[in-house]
Amino acid sequence: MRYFPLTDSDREEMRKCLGIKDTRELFSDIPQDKAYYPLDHIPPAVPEDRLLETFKEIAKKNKFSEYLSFLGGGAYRHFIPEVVNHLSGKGEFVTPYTPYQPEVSQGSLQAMFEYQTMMAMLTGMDVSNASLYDGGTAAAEAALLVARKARKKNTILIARNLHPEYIEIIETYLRDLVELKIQYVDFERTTGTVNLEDLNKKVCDDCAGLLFQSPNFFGGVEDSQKISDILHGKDALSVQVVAEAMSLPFLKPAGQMGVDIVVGEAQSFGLPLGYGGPYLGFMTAKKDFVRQMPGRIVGETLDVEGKRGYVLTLSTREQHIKREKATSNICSNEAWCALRAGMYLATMGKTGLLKIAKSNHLNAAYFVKEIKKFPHVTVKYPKNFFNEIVLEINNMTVDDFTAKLEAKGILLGVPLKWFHKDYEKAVLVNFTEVHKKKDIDRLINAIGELK
Amino acid sequence: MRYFPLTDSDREEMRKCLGIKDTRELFSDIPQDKAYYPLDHIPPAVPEDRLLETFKEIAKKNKFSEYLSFLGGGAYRHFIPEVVNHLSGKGEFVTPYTPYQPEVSQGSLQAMFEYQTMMAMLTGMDVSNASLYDGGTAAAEAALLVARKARKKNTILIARNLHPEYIEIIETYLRDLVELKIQYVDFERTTGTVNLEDLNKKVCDDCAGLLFQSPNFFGGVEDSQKISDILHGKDALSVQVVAEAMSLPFLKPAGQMGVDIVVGEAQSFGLPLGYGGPYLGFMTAKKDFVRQMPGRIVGETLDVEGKRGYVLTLSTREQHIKREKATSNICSNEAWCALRAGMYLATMGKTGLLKIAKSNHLNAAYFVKEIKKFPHVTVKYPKNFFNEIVLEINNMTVDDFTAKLEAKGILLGVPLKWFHKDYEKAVLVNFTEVHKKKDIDRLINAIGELK
Amino acid sequence: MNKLPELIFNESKEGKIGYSFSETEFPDDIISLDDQYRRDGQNLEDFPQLSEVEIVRHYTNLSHLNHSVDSGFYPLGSCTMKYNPKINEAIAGWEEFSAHPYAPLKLVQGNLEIMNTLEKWLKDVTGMAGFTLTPAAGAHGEFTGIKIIRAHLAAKGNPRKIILIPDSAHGTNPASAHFSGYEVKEIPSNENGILDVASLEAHLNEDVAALMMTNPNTLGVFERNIVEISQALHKNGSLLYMDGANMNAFMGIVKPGDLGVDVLHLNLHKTFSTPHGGGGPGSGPVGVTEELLPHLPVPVISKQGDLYHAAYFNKGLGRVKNFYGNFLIMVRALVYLMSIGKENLRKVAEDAVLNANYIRKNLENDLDLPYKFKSLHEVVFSDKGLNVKTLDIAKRLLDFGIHPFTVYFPLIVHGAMMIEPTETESKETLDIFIRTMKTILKEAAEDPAKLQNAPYSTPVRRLDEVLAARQLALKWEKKQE
Amino acid sequence: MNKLPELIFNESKEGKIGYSFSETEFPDDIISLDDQYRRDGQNLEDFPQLSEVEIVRHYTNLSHLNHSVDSGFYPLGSCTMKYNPKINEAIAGWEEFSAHPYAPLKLVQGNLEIMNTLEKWLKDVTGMAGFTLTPAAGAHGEFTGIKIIRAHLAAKGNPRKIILIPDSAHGTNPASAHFSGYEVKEIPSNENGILDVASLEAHLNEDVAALMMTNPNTLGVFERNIVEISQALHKNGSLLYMDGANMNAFMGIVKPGDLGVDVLHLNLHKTFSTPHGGGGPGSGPVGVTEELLPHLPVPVISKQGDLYHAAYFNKGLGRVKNFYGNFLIMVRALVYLMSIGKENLRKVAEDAVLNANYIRKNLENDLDLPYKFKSLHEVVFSDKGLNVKTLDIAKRLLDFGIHPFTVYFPLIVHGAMMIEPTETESKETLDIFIRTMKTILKEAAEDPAKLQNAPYSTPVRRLDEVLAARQLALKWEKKQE
Ligand SMILES: Cc1ncc(COP(=O)(O)O)c(C=O)c1O
Ligand SMILES: Cc1ncc(COP(=O)(O)O)c(C=O)c1O
Repeated sequence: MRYFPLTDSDREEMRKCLGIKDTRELFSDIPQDKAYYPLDHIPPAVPEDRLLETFKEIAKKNKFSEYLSFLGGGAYRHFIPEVVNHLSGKGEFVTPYTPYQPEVSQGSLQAMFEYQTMMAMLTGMDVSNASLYDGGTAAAEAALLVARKARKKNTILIARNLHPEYIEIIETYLRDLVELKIQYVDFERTTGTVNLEDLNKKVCDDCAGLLFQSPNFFGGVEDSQKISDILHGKDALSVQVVAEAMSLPFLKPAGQMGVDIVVGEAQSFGLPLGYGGPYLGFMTAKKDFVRQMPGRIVGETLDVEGKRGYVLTLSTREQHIKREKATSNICSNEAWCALRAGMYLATMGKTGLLKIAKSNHLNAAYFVKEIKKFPHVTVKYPKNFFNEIVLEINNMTVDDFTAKLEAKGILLGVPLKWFHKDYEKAVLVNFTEVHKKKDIDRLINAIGELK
Repeated sequence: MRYFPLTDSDREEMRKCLGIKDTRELFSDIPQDKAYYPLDHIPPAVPEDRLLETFKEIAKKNKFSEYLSFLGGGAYRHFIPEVVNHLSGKGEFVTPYTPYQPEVSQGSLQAMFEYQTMMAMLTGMDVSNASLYDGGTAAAEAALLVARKARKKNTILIARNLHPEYIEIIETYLRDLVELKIQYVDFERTTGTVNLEDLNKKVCDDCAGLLFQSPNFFGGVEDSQKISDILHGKDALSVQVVAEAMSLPFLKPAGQMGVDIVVGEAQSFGLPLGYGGPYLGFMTAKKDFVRQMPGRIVGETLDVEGKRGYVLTLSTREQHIKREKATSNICSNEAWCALRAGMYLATMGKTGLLKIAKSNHLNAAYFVKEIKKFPHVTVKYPKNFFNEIVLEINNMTVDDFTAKLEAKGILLGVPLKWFHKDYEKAVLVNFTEVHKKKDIDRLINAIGELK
Repeated sequence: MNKLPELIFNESKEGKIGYSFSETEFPDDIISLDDQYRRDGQNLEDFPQLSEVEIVRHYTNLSHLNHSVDSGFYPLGSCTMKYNPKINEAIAGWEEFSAHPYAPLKLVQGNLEIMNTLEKWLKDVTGMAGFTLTPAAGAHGEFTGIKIIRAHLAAKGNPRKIILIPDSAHGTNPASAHFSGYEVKEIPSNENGILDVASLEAHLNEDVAALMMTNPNTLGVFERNIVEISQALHKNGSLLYMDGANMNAFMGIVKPGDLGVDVLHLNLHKTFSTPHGGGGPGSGPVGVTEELLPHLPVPVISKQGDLYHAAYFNKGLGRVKNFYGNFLIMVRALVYLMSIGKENLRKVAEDAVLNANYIRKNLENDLDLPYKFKSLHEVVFSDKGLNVKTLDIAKRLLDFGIHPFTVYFPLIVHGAMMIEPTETESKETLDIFIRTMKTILKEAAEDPAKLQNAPYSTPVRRLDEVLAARQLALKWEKKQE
Repeated sequence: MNKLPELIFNESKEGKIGYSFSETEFPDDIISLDDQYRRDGQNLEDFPQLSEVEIVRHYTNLSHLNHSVDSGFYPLGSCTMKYNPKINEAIAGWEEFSAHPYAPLKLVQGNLEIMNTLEKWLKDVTGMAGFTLTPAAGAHGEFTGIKIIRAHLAAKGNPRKIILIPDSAHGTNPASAHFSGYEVKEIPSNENGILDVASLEAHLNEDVAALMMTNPNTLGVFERNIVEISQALHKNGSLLYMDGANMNAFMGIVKPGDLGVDVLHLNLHKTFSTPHGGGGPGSGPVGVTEELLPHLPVPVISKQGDLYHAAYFNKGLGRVKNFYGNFLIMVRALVYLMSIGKENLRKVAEDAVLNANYIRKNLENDLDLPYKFKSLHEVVFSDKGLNVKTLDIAKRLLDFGIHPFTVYFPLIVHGAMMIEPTETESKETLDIFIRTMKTILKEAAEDPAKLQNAPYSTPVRRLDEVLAARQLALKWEKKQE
């Protein structure tokens, strides 16, 4: 077997050195009635040639890539420059562990430090950690962070127009923490954005903070400033969740709108759809929060000769030091994804990023403008979106409508009835820079044909 | 443009430094009436996203990979382990020049030295060069080498059952070298192998040597020993050409059969079919010939501290020193292909290589054994082949026969009428380890259905 | 030749372009966003601007500063730094697998098949009744697993309050238990480094929800009382959680399910050869017994007739992660398992354990071995009796091109050196390591300062971690002119 | 950290396996080969046997010993070490392009389209009437080109005998002419490093088949008399061959076809960004005028209606290489040209020339500049007046992480330092290079031994090339015990 460098004679020699006859003796602590169970039900080894064939067969059963897709809702197809694939695929980046020995890990560490800087710039925040699992768990970690920071306050407000999966995850994370309560803040049915009145009503002395999403789950941009002002009025924290990181270069940075913490999903920065993972949770915050942050953080320092270098820092927050008192249980997270995001951001650069982000919006805006001509569909919130909109189907069920488009090779979007019973008629439609005008026109025409 | 690191302000600054206003001034030596011709007919730049689309469209026009192919004839589909792709794709191997500065090229140089060693082992020869363009040009270089070595002798014998393209290339190379003559040695129509009588007849005092191929173009193994004996009897050199390097581990090494020089095509060692290139010419020889060899050669040496290292050596053979008196005009050749071959050979290792080579033969042997049951086809030379055989079609034209198989998704092989008018009815059919029993059975059944 | 590359911000220059993408086909005037929400490049003034070749060089040169499994021995204990096969990476990179997670299920049957098959494999090698593949890493698996236990106990009427954890446990165990809403109680291991039933029983009461036990534990020792421990727990109405991060020690040798384990997590990025990526992404599937199946989080994948199905909503525990988890990591793990197969499954553990014991045997006269029970996949020495510290030896190893062992963990060992070679190391490599260790120990005896000032030949020398924590320079700042 | 890896033979061990492939399905008894032809592992006793991880480490560590374009500045003159775009590599790696060269043409229309399109591009940027893409490298192109000239002249009745070549030419030019059956006559360049018409005419007679002229020549200087030279040649019934390896200097600025060039070759591995691979594979297409078209070698690709066709046999010159040439290199070149496009075609040359002149300007007071005509894409200095040799400066550059210029070429310059930065280098890199050169020259003045003993920081120090040629250890030999 090519993955085993020991030869039979090595094994023999080593057994001799250990004074044993059979390697099995090394396992004698294991209940012998249970050890060395029969392996009959396990399939035999597949050699590399047949492995490739087998997986090609499996790959063929996936038909998704044959469709023109407008699916979004927290997972976005964006262009990835080939340099990112090439460079991030280098074995030297793929195969090290978490950089516990910084002297031989400066490659990963410096790249993470650069990533942290770019994420801080994009969100307008002071500090960034080096990654979290994904957007949903990052939001949950933010809820916990807010609770920790607020100490005596035990209510976490969650905007109802947060990504429904994120809400589910936050609920799972908080459910058993008896001292914490979740309260939901509603959104306006007319705009899809946070209902500020409801927020004003719900924000109370016990409120640690609010998690709201912008662009929200319906694609709409929230007034982070107003929201933050309301929260700060009650000494509560403002946490903006971002499920579509590509919005960051286009929208006013959270840091300039009173937000205290930004968390979310950065899959859009150089990670493939990957059927949902691995993705990249991120968290940036005002300086104040750094000692309460979860996850790795890289800091700059000097070596004994005064040379600049990077290390994991503030590890007293972490589980291996603080154990149950740590800021999070996280150990391995998504370092390589953050590396890729850093590569992606550096490659697109300031110019590319601003252009791409804008073209996401323009593509959506074009659709919104053009689709008006059809009375059988309605864009529910036709203003202040980023790259995603809610389309209501007026002349048939969503299932029928999407099935008909599917038959034309088009995946219209995510049916909102999966998540919200009030949205039986609605589909979340996403546009990114990978859509060309001709693709959007194809969609518009296909919709037109379903009158 | 992402490939230009100069910014407009850099350009401006640099022009200032040079005291010019317009970069065009740097081109003032160029006839100004012809310079800066209009570029209207040149297509505009294609951005990376559309580039991928465009080439995907082009790729779709290739249908070859949908067929079960038994094409060979000098280009062979063999399995390539993924490690070879991964490692050879490292930028550090792909992007250096010929290792003119050995102190910063030990990676490439050591890999070449290892390649040389393995090729020498495989052919049973003393020395190997570091690559030539391909099998055909390597054969031509060998013809020239033989002529150089033999000095006063001016006739080069070429076996008629050499790969027809190799013969064409040798002819092109030798045509204008007035002092050199080519004489052809015929092959036996009954066995496909070199006609030893004819060889005996043709070998003369003016004969510098013979180039024969084994396995020959029809797939048959030659008696290199007998051939070499005849040649040596007249003080002529024996040059064995190998178009299918995968035969090397399976067949008795040329070095043990009296052969002086081995040249050929090593594409089979880790290079994809690539529509014919880049491939890998190789040349190994007895020690005597090393100073007359073409191409780069790597040798071991020491640095000033006594540390082992590798350098290009014997460069006094080469064009940059000897100019028109060099052993060849070759400068860049196929270093990266040799690197891949070395990786391939090391990965397959002794065990893998012997097994794979044998399974090539067994696959062909199985076909030969099974196909006997059909009277409408005949294996022309059913003994002493390696992985390729000549199949004669008795019941219809080759064109009809192959077209009918093509309609069943099978490419039977290379029609020999392309090359030899005596072989109107014949097809060269190749089997490698990538064919499974089920593939060969499919071919046999399909042939059976064409009764 | 290896110079430290500049920070990318210092290499940046206004006007350089590293990307290439089609220009938008639409004019700005269709922008549909109020001005107050628009960004005009604020905070992005110093965002990197480099050409492609500069990007390539930047990261190529950074890559050369890393020690990695691809470049050398990496016996980091508890981390199972085995070789990460290239074929796994290649297949996981195929475009066909990279579908949208909300794609209609009939268009992603291949992906569902992969998850279903991997689940089957994991059940086969652990003896558990079912798995969730969703957790993103080991710690996430722990959290999920403890949550499952809580949900189960709660469903039975009382979630209880306490999770017992041996003092040798990985820090993620108490942290995960805590974040699952439990109080953590540490229990001491015995003089052999394992848990004995008596000391466990002393801690058992009706508040105890479960024991989280790493097996083999972080000393590399098999918890030989596991069956009795499980029985004691079950008698108390408590459950046994097994941290399976060290499954490499006995994959194919014994099934945790046969030992009375109720819940476990595996680290695909350890035992199942998926790469560590400099700190993730990983994948931490959780396996459970039959009775806990209803509490697995969504999504739950099943085969119904010829079609694969995913129950995506409103089941069991709810959701612990977006979408299906780290799917492309699962692809790698499945490729690995298929490559390994029946013939080799057991050899993974056998060679890993043989290698660890070989190191132990060859260094046990040179270093203090605090716990003397049989080692499985790793061996833990202590710096007791030496005139240098564990860290000094670790740093000195760097000069020999070897990545150090895990230092100062487990906490119960003074100056722990935790060495896990894995099965993908050759005897030659082990011999070099052993010889190097002896050389270093000799140096330590003769000239401790040599170790205390090490490393010497790394891209940077010993780094000041205290300074890093004090000055907290966590991002690049533009130098003020 | 970078230790020199052992030779792979010394890392090998009987019984190790690095491959994985299906076992044959057939028994040995169907072998159909006489015993006398069979090999039983002879000469393969010491063939490498390593596991996969050992292969990966071996080559990973070797890769770290190379300087490459991906890792730093590589201003090797005459070699055009420009950045090799990753997208070229990715696309050329697509399985669909890797068809068998004898596949029925209707199954490989995509490949034929690629070659046809590339040919069209090359015609457009050179002004030549047609191209063969078959030659494998520059030298192979020269050989093919001269053969075409010979065939053409022969067809007209007399192949003639002599090829004239300026003394500044690359060694491949005389060698290629020689192997095409011609006698080579060297003609001197004038004091400005270029050829003047008068001195050419002095050499012209009815034996002269052609002049091979590199343009811009190897001094980086445009042969400004080229039009008159061409006229003089044509008047003499001779042809003008242009070595277009330096086409990077004026791609998009002027078409050689407009200057009276009859035949030229291009180096796709220089001007067209395909990688050098440590010494190939390259591709050296040859372009010709209308009247030479009949003499192009096979295969000749054409479009007939909607279908592409390849005339594979019995045409023109015959065959110079197997199959279609280095096809996958052509794919890369076409990707590059399409990426560059009209907007940037000219900028390639402009930036390349600007960069070379910037270096010249900044070093011309520090180094002797033997020829003072305008430089295009490269500048050649001499070591005249220094108290160290060119080689010493070159070796010292290695310590600064910079690959040296080409040394001692062209031969007409004493201690030549031939510097070609290319357009893919930044001003920052040039400035570092210039500063480093000044530092080194200062060192040379103060302490020449420092340079003469350089390099110091490379994986090996200065290597003994004489010893290599004397001892001729050209392969690994097993150490005798
Ligand atoms: C024993 C043990 N448990 C749990 C973990 C946590 O795994 P992860 O880093 O994937 O969260 C580790 C990893 O270091 C471990 O060694
Ligand atoms: C001017 C010139 N001509 C010809 C060549 C030969 O090209 P190749 O190395 O591809 O054979 C070179 C390459 O060094 C060159 O610089």
